[in-house]
Amino acid sequence: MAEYSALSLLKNALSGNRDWKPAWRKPDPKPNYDVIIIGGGGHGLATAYYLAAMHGITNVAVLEKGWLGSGNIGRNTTIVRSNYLLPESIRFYEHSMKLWENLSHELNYNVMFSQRGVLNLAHSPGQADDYIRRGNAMRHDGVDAEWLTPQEISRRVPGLDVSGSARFPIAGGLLQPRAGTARHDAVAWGYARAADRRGVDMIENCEVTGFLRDGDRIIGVTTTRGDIRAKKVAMAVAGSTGQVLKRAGVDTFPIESHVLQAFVSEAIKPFVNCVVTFGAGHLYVSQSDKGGLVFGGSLDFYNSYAQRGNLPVAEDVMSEICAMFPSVARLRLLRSWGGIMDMSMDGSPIITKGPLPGLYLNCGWCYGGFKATPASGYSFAWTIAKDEPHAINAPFTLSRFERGAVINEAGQGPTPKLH
Amino acid sequence: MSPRRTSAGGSIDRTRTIRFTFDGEAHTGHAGDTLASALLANGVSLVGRSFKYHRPRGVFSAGVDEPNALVTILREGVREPNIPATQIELHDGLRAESQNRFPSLAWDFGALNQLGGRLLGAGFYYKTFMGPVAGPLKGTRFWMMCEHVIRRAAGLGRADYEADPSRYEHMNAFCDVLVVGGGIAGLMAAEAAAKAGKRVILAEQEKQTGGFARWSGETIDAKPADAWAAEITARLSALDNVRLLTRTAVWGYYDGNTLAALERVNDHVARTPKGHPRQRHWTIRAGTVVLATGALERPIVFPGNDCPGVMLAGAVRRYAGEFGVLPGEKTVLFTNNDSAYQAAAAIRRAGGHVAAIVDVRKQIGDEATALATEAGVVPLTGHAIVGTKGGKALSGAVVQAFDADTGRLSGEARPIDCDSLAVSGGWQPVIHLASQAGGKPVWDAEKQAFLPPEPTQRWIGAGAFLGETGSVEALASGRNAGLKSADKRPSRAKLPETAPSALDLTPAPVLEIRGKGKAFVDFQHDVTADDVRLAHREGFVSVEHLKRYTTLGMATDQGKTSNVPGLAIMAAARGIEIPQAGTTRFRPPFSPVAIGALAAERYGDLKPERLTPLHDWHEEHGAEMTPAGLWHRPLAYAGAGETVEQAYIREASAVRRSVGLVDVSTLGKIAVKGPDAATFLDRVYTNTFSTLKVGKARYGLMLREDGLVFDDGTTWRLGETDFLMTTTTANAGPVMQHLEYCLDILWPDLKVHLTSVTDQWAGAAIAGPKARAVLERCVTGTAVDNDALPFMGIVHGEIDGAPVMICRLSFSGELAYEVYCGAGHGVHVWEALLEAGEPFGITPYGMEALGALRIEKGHVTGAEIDGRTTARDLYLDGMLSKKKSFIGSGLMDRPALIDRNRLRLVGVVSLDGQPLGGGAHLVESGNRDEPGDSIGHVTGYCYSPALEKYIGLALVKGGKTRHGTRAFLSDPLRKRFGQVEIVSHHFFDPDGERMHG
Amino acid sequence: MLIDCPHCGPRDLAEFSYQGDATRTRPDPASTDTQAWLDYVYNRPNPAGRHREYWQHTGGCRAHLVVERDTLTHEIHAVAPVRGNAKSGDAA
Amino acid sequence: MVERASPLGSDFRPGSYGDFANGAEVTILELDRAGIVEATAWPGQEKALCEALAGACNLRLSAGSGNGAANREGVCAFNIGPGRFLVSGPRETLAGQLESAVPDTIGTVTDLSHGRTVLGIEGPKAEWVLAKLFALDFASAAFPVHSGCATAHHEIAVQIQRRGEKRFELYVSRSFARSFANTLRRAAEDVGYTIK
Repeated sequence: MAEYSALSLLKNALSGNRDWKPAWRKPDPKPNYDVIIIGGGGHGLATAYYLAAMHGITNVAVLEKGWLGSGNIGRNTTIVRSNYLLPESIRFYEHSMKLWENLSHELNYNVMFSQRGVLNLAHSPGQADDYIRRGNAMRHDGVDAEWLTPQEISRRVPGLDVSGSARFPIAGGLLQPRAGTARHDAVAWGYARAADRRGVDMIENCEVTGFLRDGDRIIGVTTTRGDIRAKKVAMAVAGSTGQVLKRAGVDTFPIESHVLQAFVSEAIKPFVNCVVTFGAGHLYVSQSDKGGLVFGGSLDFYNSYAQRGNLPVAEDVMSEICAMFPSVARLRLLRSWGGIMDMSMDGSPIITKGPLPGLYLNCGWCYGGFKATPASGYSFAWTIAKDEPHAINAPFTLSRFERGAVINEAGQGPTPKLH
Repeated sequence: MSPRRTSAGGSIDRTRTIRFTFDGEAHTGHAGDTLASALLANGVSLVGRSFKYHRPRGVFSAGVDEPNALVTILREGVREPNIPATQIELHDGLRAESQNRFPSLAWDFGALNQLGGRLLGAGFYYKTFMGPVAGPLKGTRFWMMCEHVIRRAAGLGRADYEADPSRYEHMNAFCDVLVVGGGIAGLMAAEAAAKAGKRVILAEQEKQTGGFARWSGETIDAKPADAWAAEITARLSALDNVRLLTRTAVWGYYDGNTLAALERVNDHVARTPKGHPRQRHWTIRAGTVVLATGALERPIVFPGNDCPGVMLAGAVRRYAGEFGVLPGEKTVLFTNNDSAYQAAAAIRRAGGHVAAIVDVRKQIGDEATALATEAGVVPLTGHAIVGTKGGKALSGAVVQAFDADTGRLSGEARPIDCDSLAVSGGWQPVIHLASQAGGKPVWDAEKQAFLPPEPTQRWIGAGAFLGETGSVEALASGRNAGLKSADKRPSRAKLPETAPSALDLTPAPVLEIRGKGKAFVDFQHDVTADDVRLAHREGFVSVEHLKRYTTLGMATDQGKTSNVPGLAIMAAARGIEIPQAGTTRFRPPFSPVAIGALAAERYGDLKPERLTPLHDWHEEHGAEMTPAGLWHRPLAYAGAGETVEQAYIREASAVRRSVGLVDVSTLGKIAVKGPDAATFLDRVYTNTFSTLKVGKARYGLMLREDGLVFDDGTTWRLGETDFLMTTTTANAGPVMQHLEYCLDILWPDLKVHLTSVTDQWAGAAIAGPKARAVLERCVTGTAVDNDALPFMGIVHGEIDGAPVMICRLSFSGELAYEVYCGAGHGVHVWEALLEAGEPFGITPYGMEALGALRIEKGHVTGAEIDGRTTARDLYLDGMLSKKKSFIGSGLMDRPALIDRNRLRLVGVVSLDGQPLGGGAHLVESGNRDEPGDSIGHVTGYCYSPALEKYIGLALVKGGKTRHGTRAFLSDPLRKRFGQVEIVSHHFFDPDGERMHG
Repeated sequence: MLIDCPHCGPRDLAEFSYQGDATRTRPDPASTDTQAWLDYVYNRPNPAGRHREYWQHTGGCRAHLVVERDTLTHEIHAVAPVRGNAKSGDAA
Repeated sequence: MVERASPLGSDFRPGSYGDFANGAEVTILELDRAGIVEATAWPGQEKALCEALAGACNLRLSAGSGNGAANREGVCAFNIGPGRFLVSGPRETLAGQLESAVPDTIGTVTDLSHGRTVLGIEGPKAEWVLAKLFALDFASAAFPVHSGCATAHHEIAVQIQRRGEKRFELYVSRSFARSFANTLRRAAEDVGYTIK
C-alpha cells in the first residue's frame, strides 16, 4: 500500500491517527555529502528529489536556515502555467507543466494541481495582437493555447466587466486550458517527503555562514550547525541569492531583491473558476480550494529584503481587481504578505554551473518561480549530476548578459522593477 | 420584552424597537444592539455552521474576535458575506442570513462531514484524492473531480456577481499623535497629548469610545465609568486639535509611521445618503502612535467547546453590562483566572442565574471569592469542564476534578445543568499593529501572554495593550503615553480616581483540558487539539508549519482566539515552552477590510481619461474611439453602414489620392532648452542634432543603455538653444523620465531644462498630394511653398487668426505637414483646415488609416520597437553615428545583438488575398497541421489601398536575406493559414519622391 | 513610507519613482571596455542593509534624490538632492 | 483673438450638486488664466530669477521651496521645483513678457498657457475635499496662504497654490482636466458643491 492513500487514511483513522510517521526526518548534518543544496525552498527540495530519483545521488543534504518551505514556495499566488512568448521560456515552462501533471502520483502527495485554465485578458486591439502572438508561439511549440472572444469569456468567467463601456473594454483573452493552480506548501512538503524517503537529509535551522574553499574551488560550507563538506555545492536561495553569493566572494550580480505582495480575501463559495489576469494593469486572481480569492499585482518597486509590503501598491491592486470584477468591491481583504523576489536583469532565471568551481547556481526567478519548481529542480539536478545543462536550461546561463542573448519576455531592458 | 433581555441596565434604548430578519424570520431588538446581542436576546443560539464539519455554532464573543457567528448581510441589493454578527449595529430593515448550510441552518447536509471524523483530520487531503495513475482519470483528472465537490463544500458565504453599488473614498490625514483605541487608556492619552497642543486623531473601532468602561460597571471619579468616558469624549470632541473617529478600525501599520484605518461611515444605517461613502479608507501619517488597543480574551480548549451556548466570559459580561442580555438562564463559568468572577457577578447583577464557577486553580483570592459569593455560588476550584451536552444548543456541562500542575483529571465526571457556558483562559494584549510595525512579540511567562515588542517605529503603548489589566493602570499609562507623545515627562498630577482591583487576572497555565471528543482550537476552520498533535506527530512543528498544515489561525478571525491555545498545545506536545514554539508575524489587515474601500475613489474609475483637444469633435463626427494608454484616439470615422475596415481603406485612399487630416496631439512633446541642449541631444540620440539648423527638424532614434531601441521621433530646432522633441505616444512619460535621469544623474554639468509641453499643443497632420494646396488656402503670415517650407522645414504663421507652427514631415510617405497650435485653439484650427480642404475632399482619418499608411511606407512603431529589437534589426543602422558615443553605444555591439539570424524587419504580402493578422507567425512549412518552428511574426498588417493587397510588416529570422522568398502565415489561434511573400518593408514609394515633392 | 524630499518636504511614497542603485558609475562614454559597461548596466551589489539609491520625485518637483535606506527595515537614514540646487535660494 | 476652448466639456456647468441640502460647502470653478508660464533658473540663479519675475509681474516673490505670491492684477506665482516657478495671470502676453524679463544667463521660460487648466476650489470644506485626493497636509501651518507645491493624484500631476484660508487653485495638464474635474466633483458630493 502506498504510504498515502484513501486506504491508509482509513486504516490510520481507525487507530486514532496515532501511527502517521513524520513527513521527513530531522537528522543532524553529516560531515560530508556528495551534494549540498543550500535552500530548503521548493527549488532546493525539488533538486534534491530529482538528484535522488533521476540520478541516484542520495548522499545529499538540503540546508535550510529556517523551516522547510519558508521562502517564496509558501508566499506565492500558486499559479502554474507555460504561456510564455519566447521559445526558450515556452520550452522550459512546458517541461515543468508536464512534470506538474503527474506530480501528485510521482511524489505520492496530493499537490492539488488543478488544471482550471489561465486566462489573460486583453483590453485593446494592440494588446490582443500581442497575446495572440504569444499564443501562436505556444502552439508552434506544441503547447495548448486558445483565443476567446468577449462573449466566450463572459460565459466562462461570470462577474467580469465585459461591457463595452468599461474603462478598458475586454477585447479578448488568451486561454491556456492546462494551466491552473496548485497547493503551494504541499509542493514543498511533497518533494521533501519524497526526497527524505530516498535518503536525502533535510536539515532545518541551519544557516550557511560561509564557504569552505580549496583555492578557487568551493568544497563545502560553514553553517550555524558546523562545517559540512561536499563534492558539489548548489544554491537555490531565491530572494537571498546576492547575500549568499557575497559569502562566496561574489560582490555584484545581475539580480536585485524586490518585495512582491500577495493578497487573499475571505473565503466564499465558488466565484471564479480559472485564473484570470487583467491586461489593463497588472493583476492576477484565482480562488483557492478553501474559497479565498488569491491575488497579486506589481512589485513594490524598490530593493527590499523586508517581506513588508507598502500601502499604495496594495491600493493599486485593489483598484484593479475591482475594475475587473466590480462585485469584489464588497468582499473583504483578509490577509496580505510580502515575498522577496530575485529580480534578474532580463526577467528570466539563471540555472547554471558556476560562477565558481564546485558551485552551482539556481536563481533569478522574478515572479515566476512557483510554476517552475519541477523543471527547475529537474534541470538543476541534471546540471549538478552531469556537469552540463539539460537542453531546457541551456539558454538560462549567466553569460547571456555578456553575449547579449538575454531572454526578455517583457521587453523592458535591464530595469528589474519593470519585468 | 424577550426572555433573555433584562428589564433595565446597559446602554441600549429600550424605547426604540428595531425590526430585522435573520434567515427570513422577523425579530426585534433595540437601538444600541448588535445583531449578535439582538439574536441572543431573542434566544437564537444557532447562528452559523463551521467550515469543515458544518457543526452548529453560536455567538462566541462580543467583538472583532468573533470566529463563529458570521452572517451574510443583504443590503442595497447586494450580498456582503462573512460579517461577524458582533460587529453589525442593528438598524431597521437589516436582513441577515446564515451561511455554509444547505438546505437550512438547522438541517444541513454538510453536517454529514462530521461522520468523517478522524478521516478528515489535519491535512487529510494531501494524502488522498490522487486517483489512478493510468486510465481516463490519470494525471490531475481524478483530483479535479474531487476538487469540484470540495470547493462547493468549502468557502463560507456566497458572493454576488452584481456590481457593488457602494461608494468608497480615501482620506489622507496628518497628525502629531494617533491614538489607536478609545478605551480609557486611549482617552487619557488623547487628552494629555491634546492639552500639550498636539494635533491628535483618536480612532475607535466600535461605535463609541469608552471600551471596557462602557460595560464594566466600574466607577471613575465617583461616576459610572461609562459616564466618565462620555464626559472625557465630549471634552475631546470640543477641541479643535482633536479628530475623533469612531467606527474606525486601524488595521495596518506601514513604514514611516503610516497607518491605514477603515471608517464604517454608513454601515449602521439602512441606506447610505446620496453622495456619501459607505466606508472611508484613511491613510494617517502620524508623528507618534499611541497603541491603546486593549486585550482580547482567549478560551480554554476542552471537548465539546464549540457547542452553541459556549462563550467567552468577557463577552457574557459585556452582553449583560452593555446590552442587558443574558446569554442563558443558567450559566456555568469556566476559568483559569479571576476575570470570570467579574462576569459571574455581572450576570447576577443583571438578574441572571449562575449555576457554577469551575476554576482549574486550587485556590483563589478573597476578592474573587467575594464575587463568587455575590454571584451566589461556591467556586468549584481544582476542577475543569471536560465536556458539554447538547447539539444545536447547550444543555449541560460535564465537570471533573483537575490538577492544574499535572494536567490530570480524577474522580468522577458529573454533569451540571446549564444553557450557557462562559469561558476565560486569560487575556492576550492586542499587539497586532506593533508586530506589523516590525519587531517580535515577547512572551511573558508570568502573564502567560505575548507582550508588545520593542518599538521599531515611533509608537508608545498604553493600557491593557501593555499587559496591564486594571483601570488604575490604564488611566496612568494612558496619560503617560499621551504626555510622552508630546515629548513631556510623566505628570504627578492627580489621576482620575478609581478603585484598584485585587483580582488576579494572571491565568494558571492551563489552556487545554484533554478528554474524549472533539476539542476545538480554531473554531472557524474546525482545527482541533488532536489536529495540532497530529501535525506534531508528522513533523509540522514549527509554528508556520502548524498554521499551514492545519490551517490554524487562517480563518477570517485570523486566529484572534486560537493562536495562543494552539501554540500552547504544540509547545506541550514538543515538551518546550511557548516562546520556543514561536509566534507568527502579524500582517495587515488586523481585521478584514472591504476591497472596494482600498480601491476608494478608483472603484468605478480605475484610470483617468486623457483627451486630446479634438476629442469631442471626433465623437461628434462618428469616430470609433480606441484606448491608447490613458488616451482615447479615433480608430476610424465609419459612416453609416460602413465597417471600420471599409472606413480606413476609404480614409487611407483619400490621403494617397488627395488629402487627409489626422489628430496627432497625443505625441509626446518635450521642450529642451538651454545652451547645452544640442550637446544633450547628441548624447541621448544615436544620431547627431548639434548640426541641425534652426528652423529644421530631424528624425532621431534613442537606445536604452543595453543597446536596444527605446524610442523614436522627430526633434525640431526652434532656436539656437531651443528644441522641441517629439516622442511616441506610448513612451512620452518614460522618455521624459529617461532624459531627466540623464540630466540629473549622468550629466549634471549640462545646462539644459526640460519641460513637458505635450498638452500645450494640439497637433494635426495633414497629408496627401493636396496638403500644400490646403495650407496655401488657410495659412497666413508665412509662405508654405517648397522654398519657404522644404522637407523637414519649420515655419510660423496663423490659421484663421490662431498662431500655428508647421513642420513638413511625413509618417505616411505623402507630402505632409504637422500643424501645431495652442491646445485651446485645436478645434478652431482643425475646422479651418477642413474648410480649406473642402474643395479637395479632405478626409479626417484615424489610427487604422494612419497604421495602413505607415505600413505601406515601412515605418516602425511600438509593435516593432518592442524592447527586444536593435537598430540593425529594423535596418536603421544608418542612424547609429560612428563619430560619437551615445546612450546604448557601449553595449549595442554584443555578439548576440549583431547576429544576422535575429528577427529583423521585412514586409510580407498575402498571396491568398486574405488578411494577415497581428501576432500571426510565419513558418517555412506548408503543412497547416504541423507547421514546425516559427521563423517570425507579423507586427502589423492592413489592406493597402495603394497596392490593393493585404500586406504587413514582420520580424523574421534573417530579415532581408529572405526577400523574395515564400513563407506561410500560421495563426492557429485564429485558425488562419496561408501563403505569403517576404519582401522589403518599403512597399510604397521607396525613394520618397512623393514626400519630397 | 514617507520620503523627505529636500525640496518639497515629506511626501508619500506614491509620489516617487524608484530609480535603482546609486553606487554604480557609468563608464566614460567613449569607453570600449565591455566589462565595465556590463557591470554598470547589469551587476548590482544588492545589499541587505543600507542601500544608496536614486528616487525621482515624479509626482512632485521631479528632482532626483539620493536616498540611503535600509533594505531590511525600510528605514530611511538620509535623503539628499542629486543636484546641488534642490534647496533653491533662501529657505521660506 | 481666437477664443480658447475649455477642456472641461459640457457637463461642467453652473449649478449645485451632491448633497447640498444643508448648503453647498464648496464652490468649484474653472479659472480664466490666459497666461501660464513655467520659468526655471540655472543652478545658482534662483534668486536672480525670482527678482526678474517679481520685477516683471510686480510680485513679492522670494526664492525657496514652495514660496508663492500674488498681486492685485491677478498675477500669481509659486515655486514647484528646484529653481522652478509657475506664473499665471490674466493676459496672454505673459509668456512674452517673461521671456524678455528672464535673460538666458538666468534661466529659461516655457509657455504653458494652453497646456494647463486651472481649477479653483473654495469654501469651508475645501481642505476636506482636497485631502481625499492628495497626500498633503493642508493645515494652514503646513500650507500657508500663497504657498504652493507640486503633487499628484495617481497619474495626474497637479500643482496647487493656496490663495486664501479656504481657497485653493489647482493646475492640471489640459488633457487630464476633464477627468480630474470629474474626480474633484465626485469628492465634493458628500459636502455638496456649486459650480460657478
